Amino acid sequence: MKGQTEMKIIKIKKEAWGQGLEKLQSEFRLFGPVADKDGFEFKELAQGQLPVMDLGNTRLSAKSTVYPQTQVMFNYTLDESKEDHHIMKEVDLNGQPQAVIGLRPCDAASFQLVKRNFDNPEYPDPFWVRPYEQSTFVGLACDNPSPTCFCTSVGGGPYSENGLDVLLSREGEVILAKVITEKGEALAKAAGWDTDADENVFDERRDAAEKKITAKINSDQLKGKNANDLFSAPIWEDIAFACLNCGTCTYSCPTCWCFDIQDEVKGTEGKRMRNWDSCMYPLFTLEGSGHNPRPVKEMRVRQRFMHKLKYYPDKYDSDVQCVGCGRCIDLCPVNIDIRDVCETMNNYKPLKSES
Amino acid sequence: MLTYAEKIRELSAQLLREDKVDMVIGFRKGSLPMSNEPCMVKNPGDADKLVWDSNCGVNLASYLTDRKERIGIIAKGCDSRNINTHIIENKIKREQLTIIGVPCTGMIDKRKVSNSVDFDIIEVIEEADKVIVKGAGSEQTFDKKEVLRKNCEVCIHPNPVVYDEMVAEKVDINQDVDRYADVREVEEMDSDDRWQYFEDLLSNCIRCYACRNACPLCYCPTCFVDESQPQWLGKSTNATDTRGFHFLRAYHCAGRCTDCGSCETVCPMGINMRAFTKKLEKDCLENFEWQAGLNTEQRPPLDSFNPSDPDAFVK
Amino acid sequence: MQNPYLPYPVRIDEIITETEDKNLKTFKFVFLNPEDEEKFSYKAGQFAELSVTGKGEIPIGIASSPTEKGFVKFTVNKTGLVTKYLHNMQVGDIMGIRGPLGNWYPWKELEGKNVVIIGGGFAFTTLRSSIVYMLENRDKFGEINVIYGARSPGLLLYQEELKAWEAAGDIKMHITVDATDDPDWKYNVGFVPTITEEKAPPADENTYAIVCGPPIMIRFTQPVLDKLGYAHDHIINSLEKRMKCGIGICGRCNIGEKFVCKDGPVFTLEELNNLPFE
Amino acid sequence: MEHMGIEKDRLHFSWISSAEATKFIDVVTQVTESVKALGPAKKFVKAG
Repeated sequence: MKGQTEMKIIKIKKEAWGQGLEKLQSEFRLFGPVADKDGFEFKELAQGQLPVMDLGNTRLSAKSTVYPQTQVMFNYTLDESKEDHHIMKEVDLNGQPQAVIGLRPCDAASFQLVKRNFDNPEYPDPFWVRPYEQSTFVGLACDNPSPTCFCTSVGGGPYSENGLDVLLSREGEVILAKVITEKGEALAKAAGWDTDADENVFDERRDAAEKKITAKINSDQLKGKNANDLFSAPIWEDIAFACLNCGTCTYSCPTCWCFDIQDEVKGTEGKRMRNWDSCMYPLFTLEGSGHNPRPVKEMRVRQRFMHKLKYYPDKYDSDVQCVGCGRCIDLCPVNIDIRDVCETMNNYKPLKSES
Repeated sequence: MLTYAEKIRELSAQLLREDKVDMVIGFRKGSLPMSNEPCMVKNPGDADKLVWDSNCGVNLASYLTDRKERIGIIAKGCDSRNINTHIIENKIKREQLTIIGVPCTGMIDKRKVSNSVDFDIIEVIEEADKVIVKGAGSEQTFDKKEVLRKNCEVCIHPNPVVYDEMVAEKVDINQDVDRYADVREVEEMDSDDRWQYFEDLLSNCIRCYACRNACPLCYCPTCFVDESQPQWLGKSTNATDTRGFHFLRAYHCAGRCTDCGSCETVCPMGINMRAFTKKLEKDCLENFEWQAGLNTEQRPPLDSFNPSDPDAFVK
Repeated sequence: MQNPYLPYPVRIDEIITETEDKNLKTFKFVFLNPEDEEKFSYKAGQFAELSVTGKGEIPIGIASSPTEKGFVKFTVNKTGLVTKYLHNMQVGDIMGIRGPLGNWYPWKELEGKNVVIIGGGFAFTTLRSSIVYMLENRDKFGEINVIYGARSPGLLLYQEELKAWEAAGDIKMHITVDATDDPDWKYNVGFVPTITEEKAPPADENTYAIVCGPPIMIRFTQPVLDKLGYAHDHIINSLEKRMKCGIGICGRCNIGEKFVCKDGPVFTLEELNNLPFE
Repeated sequence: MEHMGIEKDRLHFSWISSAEATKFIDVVTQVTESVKALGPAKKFVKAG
């Protein structure tokens, strides 16, 4: 992998952690989990604010650090006395470098899945790619995965380094940092973290953490199935019945990337922006003619699962578009469980099978 | 609770077997502790899947909107009131329905339980009035009334107001509850504090509209917030637009809301948007002696006129 | 990195009301920066996002042909927020176009072949582009048949051009309307599928059909083409979906794993047969 | 509106017949004055 460095493990004591982060703030915008009402979320850290590192995963994913829910793309003026009226002007995307501290390996891996969409060869999306390139990801290994975590069955793990520049592992007050990339090394240097650790406990801790993950999904049969068979399988009415089309699954999902583009004007000054959108909403696909290819919820629910578990793996010849963070399972108000849906799809056999 | 579930299964299987309904809408066992999944059962043999416990908070009236089949539906107090509202608003016909009433002893607030224990919950068991929460090597027991949803704590209509069958004797109603203590608290604030109160309340709203989509009253084909001609509200996470959404949605529910708590239950961020709807519910009660969905004969206050309607605000 | 969301600024040069119900207008745009015209190099069958500042964007098929220089043309049906606003704009107003987007009719493959164009209603825009393109390169194609219908004579697009093509005789025109009470109407009367059955040439290895129209027309034309023996890889469709980004990123216009905006809008029927029926 | 924290005096309701010119003037004057006294609205106003 490009930017890979020779593996190095650093020991960071409590004071050095706080001091280091403070030092980083002169160079980086820092994001990390902070308390928010009865949960916590990724937010930009204020000067001297420490990220919460000793609780479970954030309610929403870390995707907003690169891909905020509302993002201005262009500004313009409708004032005809100005020379450039009605012409779109790109917002400045060359912001300060940023570092995301304390994201879990599942969220880190999600950026790698989403990258295929935004950083595609034909039309790389600057509004995603630039913030992504400016980010250093400092992950926190999960020693206490939650009962709905199933990262290990989708190619990840509580100590997975995929998509991370640095991986942290906590033990009491001491943090061990495994430097993975050159970006990570630069960050550690800027923070002044330079005490080599005496031993490598990562492998040992990884094995212990992985053993704690009991939830899993089976998607091994999906590759070989025909998308049209799954699409027309008589399984969707039952799967979708309870769904309220609330979209919570898509908003909380680290790998859901769909968006809408909207213009907003105040006085003569306008902006074009994009906002997260969701395939759960009927308006998502409603055409100008009034025709809607997905008018009923069964179709929308099917789209969500087919996209994640079948279209994406087929399109990119990869694993499923899911990192096993379990958020959609925890947050679904009617208990639609992607593990069960995946199982149903995985086991589905078309009635008139040709074999 | 077991008897409730048994009775529900028996009645449902019978309705299906005798071809009195095409489907029964109820709950099946969820994949997580404190979760059940709304489902429909079409074959008498599948009626065994139906369950009933204190995790059936989702309002099943939401699943009736514009359905054409003959439907058996399991209804607790609030569900039954929303079924009546649906009938008044022509969203379903009474003749289509066979209502299996469930006297409700209140639903558990999953979030409250999760926040009250410091371990990952693996199993939750209900025994009489106790809720036993189990984690890996840990266990904690609560009185059920400690972990009820907020709307259930102050519910005065736990028994179905309309039904064809009942699965058990009606439960006693606690009429002494102070239903509006929380609303009064806000009413007593000055203007700026009230503004701030709602500002804080909505600060983490992600505009996912789960509250609207779960609400049995919100069945408009195109919600005002999604309209583009005219575009009433912006679509970003702007605080003014967010407040505009919640505020207007509450108004659209005025005189119709049964305080079933679905909106709050489903909110991924745990926002208590009942703070809006409950004020209107209180006003309807105080000004028009109205509680939504108690019967299908009376028209709701906002679509009927009475010379005695209060009008002191008109100068 | 070229920002794929940034529209090229254009000025409205001419507005033509196409149909008697005034719901369809053709807009002729001129690029504010002449070098943008070069960047906006397109092929017949592609589309672009028309960007109206303050209102939003709409995906519209390009109606002008790559052989027509100095401007681009789009015919827009008045339906939603953006199109209603656009219909009220004036010559001289500044807006944007973003593209060209999507794929095009397979011109390489069609060279030396017979082409039957079957169109209905206002979906004739990229077909106009194609006809003009083929006429400019007439020697590269075999026999060209055009079957084009609308509900009534007043709803046909590009009426002057249709007459001119009919008169010139380089291509076989079969104009039709569903019904008319105009005693002077000298063309066909009947639905597009019926006229297709009567007029379309028999299928062979060298004949391709390009079909573009409302879903109902496509549904009823299909069996006719099957009857005439057209192979599914010789039937070319252009599809519509709600689109936003136009570049396969925003996620809404997929059919299975394909995005209509980027992998389409042009698909052969054979390709569509292998995708979920959405 | 009031419950949500909008100043009470920003919203007025009145029933005025087309024949009641004087009442109309009085009400409009009173509304204008009470709103002027409050100053520009800061709540429920969207920042640019």
